[in-house]
Amino acid sequence: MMRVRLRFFAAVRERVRAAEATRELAGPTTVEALWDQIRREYPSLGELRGAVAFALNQEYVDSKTMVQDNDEVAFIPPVSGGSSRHQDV
Amino acid sequence: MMRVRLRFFAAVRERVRAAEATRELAGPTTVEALWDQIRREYPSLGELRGAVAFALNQEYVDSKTMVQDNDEVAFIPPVSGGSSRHQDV
Amino acid sequence: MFEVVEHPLDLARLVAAVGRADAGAIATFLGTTREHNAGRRVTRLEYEAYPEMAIREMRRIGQQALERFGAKAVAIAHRVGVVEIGEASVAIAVSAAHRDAAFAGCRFAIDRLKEIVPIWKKEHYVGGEIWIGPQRGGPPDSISIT
Amino acid sequence: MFEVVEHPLDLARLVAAVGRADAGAIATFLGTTREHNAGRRVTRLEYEAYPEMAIREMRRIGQQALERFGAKAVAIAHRVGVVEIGEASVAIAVSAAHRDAAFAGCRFAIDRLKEIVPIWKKEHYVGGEIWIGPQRGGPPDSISIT
Repeated sequence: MMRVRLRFFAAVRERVRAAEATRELAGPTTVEALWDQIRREYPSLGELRGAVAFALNQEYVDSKTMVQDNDEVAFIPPVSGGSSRHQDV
Repeated sequence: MMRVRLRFFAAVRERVRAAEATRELAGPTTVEALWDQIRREYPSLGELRGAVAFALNQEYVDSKTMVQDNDEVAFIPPVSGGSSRHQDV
Repeated sequence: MFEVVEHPLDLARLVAAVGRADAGAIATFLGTTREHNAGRRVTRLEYEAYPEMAIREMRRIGQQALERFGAKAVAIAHRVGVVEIGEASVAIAVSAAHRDAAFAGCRFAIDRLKEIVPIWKKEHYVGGEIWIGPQRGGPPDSISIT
Repeated sequence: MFEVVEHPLDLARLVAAVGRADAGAIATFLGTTREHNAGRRVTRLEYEAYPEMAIREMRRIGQQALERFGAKAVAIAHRVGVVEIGEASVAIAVSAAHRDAAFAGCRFAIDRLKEIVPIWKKEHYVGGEIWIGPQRGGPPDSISIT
């Protein structure tokens, strides 16, 4: 049995209506599988456009990265600004 | 008879030992001829390396520009910084 | 100095933090709230951060600016919460021996910050509100929540 | 705002002067006194200006930055007299809708200022003093007066 801490931000936070949560996981899980689980819990997340990125213990990780007990997992919606196609300032 | 005001700066000012002066001119004169006259008065100016530029009434002008009565003429030694060959900051 | 703060940014503090006796140039950048964006009349912006991770990513960007451009020091501060028209949401200062490196490092820092630092911007405009994207790799769109 | 002043420069004043509701970016530059230059240990710098003409040329540079890069506003201040190690001799702030124009305008302004604005720098170093050149068109040397 593993316990992980989840962090939600911006559009994700608003749809989940929480800034953080904990989940207990029965077996080995990737960050992406965890996100799929959260999306099933909160169907309104399905309307988000643009893929989220994943952070594990405050570092960007690949979607296939496995979570460990006591990890902090964050689902990172698109950050502000960014693309030079779309320079905002 | 014309009267002109002369301004001296930096290395030029130090050699002339004055920040400004006036001269009365008998006939038509270019800024360059005026500079030649000043250099004859102050031989130490001959040791300056690098050409001076000329400003007439606070605008850069060509060396052949004629001075008029009541003009302000400045002899501009090389300004600080400048060339990308020699970037100072 | 790498900070996420809830109060107005003080550029002078960042400049002081990057001053060095061997630096002849300091380039800075301020990102400020514009009154109009994409045809919308903006009333205010609201920033939200993942602060621990944002500071970590800012520090990494600062380190990269030192290594890639030979900058002497980098400071980055980002404000969160409401940022009114004309106010600054982000401030960056980069010192270097010469201006080429200071400008290059500063430009790199703001570009990279906007690509990867986990800070989000909600634009409040006349008629609605919208989270502004996009992020590296994602489509160049926005996530509408109105 | 285009100034030649005898007191320490205040970057915040320049930033305030270029702030606009339609500007999303402000780039600034500070030129500071370095402790070493060309192998010499610098003790202080001393700047001298032709102030009326310097301000005129600064204003022209500002106007060119607006026209060429679409900047919104430009402010330039240059200090004269003694400038100690680490202190700023020149400050520039350029606002624009977006950061490309702000950075380009700021870079243009400092480059141009160093080429044409009639302000001279005497470097006092351990063992002597020297007026630093060169100017546009002149040879890349210095005028030694030691």
